[in-house]
Amino acid sequence: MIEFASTFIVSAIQILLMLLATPLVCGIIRKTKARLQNRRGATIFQPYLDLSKLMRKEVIIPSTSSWIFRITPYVVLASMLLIALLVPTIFAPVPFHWMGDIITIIYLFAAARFFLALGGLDAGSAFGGLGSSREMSIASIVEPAMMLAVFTTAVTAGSTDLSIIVNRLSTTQASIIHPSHVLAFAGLFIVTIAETGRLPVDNPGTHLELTMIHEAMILEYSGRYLAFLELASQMKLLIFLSLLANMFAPVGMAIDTAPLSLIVGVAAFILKVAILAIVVALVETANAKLRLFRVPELLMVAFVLSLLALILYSIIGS
Amino acid sequence: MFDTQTISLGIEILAATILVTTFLIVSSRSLMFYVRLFAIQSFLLGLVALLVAVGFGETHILIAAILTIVVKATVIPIALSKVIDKIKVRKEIDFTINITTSLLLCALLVILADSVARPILEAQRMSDLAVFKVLPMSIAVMMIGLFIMIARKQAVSQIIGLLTMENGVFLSGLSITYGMPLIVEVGIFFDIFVAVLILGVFVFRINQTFDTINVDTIRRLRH
Amino acid sequence: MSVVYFLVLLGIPVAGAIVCTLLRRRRWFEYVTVTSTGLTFLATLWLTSLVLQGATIMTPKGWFFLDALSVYLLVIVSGSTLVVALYSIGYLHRQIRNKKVDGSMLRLYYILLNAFLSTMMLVLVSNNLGFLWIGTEATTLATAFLVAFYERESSIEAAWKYVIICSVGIAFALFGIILTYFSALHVVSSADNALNWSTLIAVGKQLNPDILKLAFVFILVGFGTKAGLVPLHTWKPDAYSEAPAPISALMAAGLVNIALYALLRFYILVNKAVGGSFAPNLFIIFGLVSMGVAVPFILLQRDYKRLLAYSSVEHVGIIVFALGLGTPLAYFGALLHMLNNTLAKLVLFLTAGNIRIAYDSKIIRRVTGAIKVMPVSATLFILGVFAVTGWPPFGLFVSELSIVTAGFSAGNVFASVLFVGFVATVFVGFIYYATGMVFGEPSRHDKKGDGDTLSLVVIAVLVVFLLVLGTMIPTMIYNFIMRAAAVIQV
Amino acid sequence: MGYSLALPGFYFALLIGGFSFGAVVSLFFVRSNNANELTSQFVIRLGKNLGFGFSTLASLGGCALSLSVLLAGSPYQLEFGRTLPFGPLSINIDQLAAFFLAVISFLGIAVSIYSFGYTNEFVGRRNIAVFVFLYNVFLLSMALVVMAGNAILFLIVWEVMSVTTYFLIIYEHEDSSSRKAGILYIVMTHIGTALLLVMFITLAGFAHSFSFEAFRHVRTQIPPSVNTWIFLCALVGFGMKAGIVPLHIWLPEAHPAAPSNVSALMSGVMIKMGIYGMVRVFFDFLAPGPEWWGILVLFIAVASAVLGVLYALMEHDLKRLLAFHSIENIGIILMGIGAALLFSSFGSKTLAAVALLAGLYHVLNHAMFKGLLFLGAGSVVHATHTRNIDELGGLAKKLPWTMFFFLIGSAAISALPPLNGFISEWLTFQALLLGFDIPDLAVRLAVPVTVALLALTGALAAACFVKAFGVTFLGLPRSAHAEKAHESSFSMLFAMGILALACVAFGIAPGIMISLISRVTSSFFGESGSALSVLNVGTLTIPRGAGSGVSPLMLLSLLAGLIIAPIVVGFVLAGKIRTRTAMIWAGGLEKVEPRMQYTAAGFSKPIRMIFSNIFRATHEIEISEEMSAFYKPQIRYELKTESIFQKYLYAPVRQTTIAAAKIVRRIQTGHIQSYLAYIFITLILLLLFAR
Repeated sequence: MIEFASTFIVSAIQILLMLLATPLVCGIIRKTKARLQNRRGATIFQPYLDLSKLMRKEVIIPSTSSWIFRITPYVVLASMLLIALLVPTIFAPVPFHWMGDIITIIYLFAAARFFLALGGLDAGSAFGGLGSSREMSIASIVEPAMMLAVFTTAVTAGSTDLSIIVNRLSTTQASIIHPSHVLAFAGLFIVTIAETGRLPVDNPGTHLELTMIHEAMILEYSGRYLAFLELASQMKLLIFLSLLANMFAPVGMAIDTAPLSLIVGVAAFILKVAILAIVVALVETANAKLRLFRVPELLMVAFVLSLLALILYSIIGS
Repeated sequence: MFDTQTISLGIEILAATILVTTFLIVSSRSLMFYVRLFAIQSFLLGLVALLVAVGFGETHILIAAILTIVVKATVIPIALSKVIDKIKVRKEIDFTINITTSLLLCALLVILADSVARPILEAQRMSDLAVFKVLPMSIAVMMIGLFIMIARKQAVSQIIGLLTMENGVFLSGLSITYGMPLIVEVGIFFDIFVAVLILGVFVFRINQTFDTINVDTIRRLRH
Repeated sequence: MSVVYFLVLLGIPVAGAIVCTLLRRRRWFEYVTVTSTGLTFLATLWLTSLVLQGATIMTPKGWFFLDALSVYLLVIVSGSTLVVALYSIGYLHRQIRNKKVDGSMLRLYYILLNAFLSTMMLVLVSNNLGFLWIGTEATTLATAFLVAFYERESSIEAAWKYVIICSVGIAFALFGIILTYFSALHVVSSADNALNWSTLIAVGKQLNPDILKLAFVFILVGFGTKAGLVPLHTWKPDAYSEAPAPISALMAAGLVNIALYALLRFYILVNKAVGGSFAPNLFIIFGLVSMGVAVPFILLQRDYKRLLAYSSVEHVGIIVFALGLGTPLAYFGALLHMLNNTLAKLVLFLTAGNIRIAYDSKIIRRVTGAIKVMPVSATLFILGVFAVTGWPPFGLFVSELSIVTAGFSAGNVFASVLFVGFVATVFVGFIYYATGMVFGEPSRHDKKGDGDTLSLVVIAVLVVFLLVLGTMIPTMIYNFIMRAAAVIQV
Repeated sequence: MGYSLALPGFYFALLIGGFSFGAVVSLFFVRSNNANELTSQFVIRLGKNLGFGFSTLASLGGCALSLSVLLAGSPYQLEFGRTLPFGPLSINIDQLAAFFLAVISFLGIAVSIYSFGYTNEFVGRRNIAVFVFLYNVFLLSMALVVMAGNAILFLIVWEVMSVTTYFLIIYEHEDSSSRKAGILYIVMTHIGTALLLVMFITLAGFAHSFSFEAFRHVRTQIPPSVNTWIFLCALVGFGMKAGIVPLHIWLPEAHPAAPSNVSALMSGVMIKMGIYGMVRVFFDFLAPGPEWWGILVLFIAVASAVLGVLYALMEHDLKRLLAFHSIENIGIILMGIGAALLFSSFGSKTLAAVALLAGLYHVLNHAMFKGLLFLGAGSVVHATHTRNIDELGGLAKKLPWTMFFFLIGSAAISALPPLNGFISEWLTFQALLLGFDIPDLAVRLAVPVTVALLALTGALAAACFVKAFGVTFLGLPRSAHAEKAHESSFSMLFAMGILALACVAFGIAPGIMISLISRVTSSFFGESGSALSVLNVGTLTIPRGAGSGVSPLMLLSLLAGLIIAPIVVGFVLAGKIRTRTAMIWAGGLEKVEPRMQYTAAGFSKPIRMIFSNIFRATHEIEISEEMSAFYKPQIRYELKTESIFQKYLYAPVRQTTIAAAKIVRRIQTGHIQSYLAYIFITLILLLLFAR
């Protein structure tokens, strides 16, 4: 019973932490980018303000849409929250880890994307279709790339359970720097850029029909629905950054619930995510948006890198 | 009356003559001439049968001999010449295989016939049949009959070829078995006779419908 | 006593032919012919029961005899003739109504049909090989005018080719018989018996193998021409496609079996005398070549009756191949296949006849949507197509499977694989053309309707029979075929 | 388990009798095609409903039979028909057969119920009695295929199944494409059967019997070369039916041509008969073979999966699209089977068991969601009379229930958690990853590549179903057909409901089915519990290594909770949600026009560009000139993709065959002289031979 309660408490902490950290990461990236572009930029807390404003606004529902339009924000957000429960952030294993492994997580992302794309098509506008089409096309290469990158670590650890992977990698130091992991990391980084709609794949800052992907899909959303979708997409970024951070560098990860190790865990997590966020901002600043049909080439690089990683591991062995 | 040797000799000479008539058919162009040669050939065949019947005491062949002379040497040639008269085709003009080549090929066929007959002759070396040498000739006649059908294009020539084949078969029967049992022989005669009648009717029909009896022109049915 | 049996068997169709010559009214020809063929069929059934109970029936001089093999074919052939006679009634009526046939031709048709039956019976009951030959040649003569029945240019051409080619072949066969007789004369004391198959088979081992080999070559060419083995089959597509549908059916169902029967008798004899693999190898080669050469003609064909004719070539190949394998299962399969093929060919040729009348064309492409113009015939036709291409649950599947199984177990793996390949490829052609003919939208003027009820019922019964043979062969028939197969396995 | 053996006999009788009665009964109600009077319509309806009633009943019997066999653990056997010359025929329902029988029967129930309503539109237009006859025979033959305990019976019912399918494909035979599809199908399947025939006879040569029991007894006595021969025959022969690449070309033609209830059965279970055959031969009749068997199967599996889904993406015909997805899913199933073959050739029975289990579970799941999707497509076609999704759109409002069920089907086939498609793909991934335990270079190369392409397949499938579902049901109607659509009848919706429920149930509670299927795999590999365990109904774990698991039941409940949470939190933080319905911005026009929406072709264009090497797309744009420049010109855009298999495999084979046939055909010259010459030559050759 106590175990049960602690499971819930720990989970609640994790989800709250993620919820709170999510807009912040987004704010950090924006701020860094602004600084790099010699602008002052808005405060790093600006995303919180945006979300709270949107929460209070009226929702306009297109007359042409069906109930798919309305459930999409909830499904997407719920999927992200569910993933947030499964991804180890400050401690591993997370209480609910037995519920779903890395395959589940990737397919939960797919589920969210599936509904998001349907939501884009539902209104019947040209932009929605455009966004959905591009999103699904890009995802069709990104998703396998991600899976392979993660499998590289999974086979090292002998499990597809993310918490177990992280736990194992943090305890058995020897296998951390397997050459294949370098490739996998590179692959997963590109995947992160693509999945979270950053430059050079997508530009989260503009609404230009030539370049829009994610924004085009949610163009008809407004008010609280938009707030949920924005939150979900920001959370996706955070999840990816945590994956990158904890799978390849599980340094400082708490492996028990002792207060000290939890504090170390939190600190390590914030540090790693912040560094990654800045790297993302750097990449975004240093690159221009790619032409849409150049994007697949980049994604193919990710796919091939990840595949090579897995094959390399497979052949060299542990 | 005569001893077996003499009779055998007679049969051999007659058979050789039959082979000669066959070659003559191959070498000629006139349809009427074919029919006459066929009549002569059949008459000679009748004589062979007669010799066998009388000489070896195989009396049942007597009837076959008479039938040959009556039907093959008389009735059929007359009927065929009537047909030729009616349809007013006198000559073979173009050949599938020309006469010179035909003759050469027929010579080869005789050699082939000999080689076919040899095992039979060897197998029955102990036999007392005196007319064994006739077998190769009869096989040759048979083959040349078929050859005529291939080389010639007029429908009547094909009938002549077929009848020549039949003569060859009959000759072979006479030579090695002194003919089949009577009733079988009669049945065979009946069949051949009906066949010639039917073919004659068809020649008329072909002439009516196609205005020619050149079988080369009737090839609507293909594939 | 035994003479009576043969008198009855041969006498009924001859009497039928004679009575037909004396009559004037159209209806009477039909009654007489149906009666004569029906009685013949009943007589064969009666004789079959006698043969199956006791031993062989033979006339005193040994000219005629019946054993399990010959009564098996008697039943098949006389049954087919009865079916054809029943079908002819409606078919010719419609042809007369459509002004394709003159009413006065009816008498000739029925006379020749009776004559045809009697000649076929003669072959099947002959123990004397001379009579066997006479009968076979007579079948050609009886059918010559039937092939040319429509008196079109093409039908006369077909008939001419048919008679000439078959006569040439049969002349060689006569020579083969003479050679056999010759070798027998040295063994058998009485010259009268020397042509009797039963006598020959009894002394089989003493016959000179070299002469019999040679004889068999001539006989194979002779009766092979009649049966339609490639490359001696050339008359077949012409004659089958030009003859009236019931006659094509009877040629494919009756005549083919007659020729195969004649071949089979000599095959048994030669196997006994020569032994070894001489005759079997020839059969396997001829069988496979016949099947293989039929394939391209079936794949690319424009005339559906020719399509069926080539199918006949193929199936003769199958039967001959099976006989060549020489195992009990193969013999069983071959004999069963004779029955199955007969049934399937009857179904196909007779329904094709109905299609022919409705569409007034033999060209495959002109026939579309038969299922709408003539639902029953078209259904029976497509079922026949599946049956003839060896699909379960029809009988041909069982017989072909027996043959292939026998082929594999006899060690002829490559030949058997080829066999399977040919059968499968033939189906491609059949289904391609049959689908186009039976289904789709008919062109507007094709509204002549289906065949008469009597003939459709008869054909449907045949289809049901095929189904029965494909799923549960009745024990009686099974044992019958086993008895007949035992004759081959001397 | 003596008590349960009395019942299977009854269920078996129900199964056989039900289908047979159903088939025969309808034929008594044949009426002419254009029966318009009310009474005759009533009679026709009565006949057809009786027929479908019997088939429903028989399918229920089949379900009960298979469950009783699976639970009892002992096979149900029956011997009959000693009249054919190959020994007696027999029925032998073992675990594997029972599993496939369950799939057939379950889908049979749903589709039969669906047919009550679906076939109403045929009444008075077509010969429905024949349809009902064929339908019942089709189901019966499939049931008998899996139940056959003897090669002869197997071949007979296998071919009966093919014939009935052929007739069902060309049921609407006025359409020339239906006829072509039917011909293509039956020709391919017949060639496949020829190979199977050779295979069975080869096996029978060793076993001296055609019974499967005898095959099993000699499995270790067959020499390796013959084993390979049998393996290849089975792979191609059954692969033809399963629709593996490159033998798949009949499938996208045949499935759309048939009426939708039949398509559902064809795609849901008929192609699985090929899988059944493979499993039967590979694991039951053959001893474990060399590793290249498994690699070859994996290669085919990968090719089928990827190419299947890619071709599906290019399709705008709803039923063709689904048909291509069947190829894809056969590929996924074969991944499991290939991995099982591979593992078993290394002697890893437990791994092989998991892989086979993954494959078989996907068989079941694919039957459910593909059946559902085809029924949904049938409902759409029924309502709109078009299969072209570019003429559809906005059906969400017209066919709300169909849309809901189709959504579940789409989500399931896209492997979205927690539905059933996800579970079987998860299992397949796990099975493949287990292959890393095998220390062999070839395996270690084959496994990651398979994994990668399976992942690619899954992602592309999701993209394809966003397109299919989105363009069909969402947005605005693109044609008058779609505008006039109406919801289907209750029986159709009910049937779809059953299958949708199954998709959910097999997803959230995989434990039940997996414990049943593991009885099948353990019949081949012994106890397999060590590699996969079912913690409870809703949780699976792979205990190997450090362990990994999934609990779809928990996922679903948490997801539900997390959907509700934002609603509540939002309400607490910012009050009640305020909504307003309005027209979307139409780029300055008065209102949004359907033509402004993205089309299916547009949707899949990025993917077409990415995989342009495979598609070899060519397009034609034609702008009509005669229109005034100020008025909308007509633009025709035509897109063609080219099948590499058609071009480089089938077309050359066809042309070569025809060319060869034309050469042989020359022998029939028409000259009687040449015919006589043939006789002469034959004679001479034979005389030489006789020497």
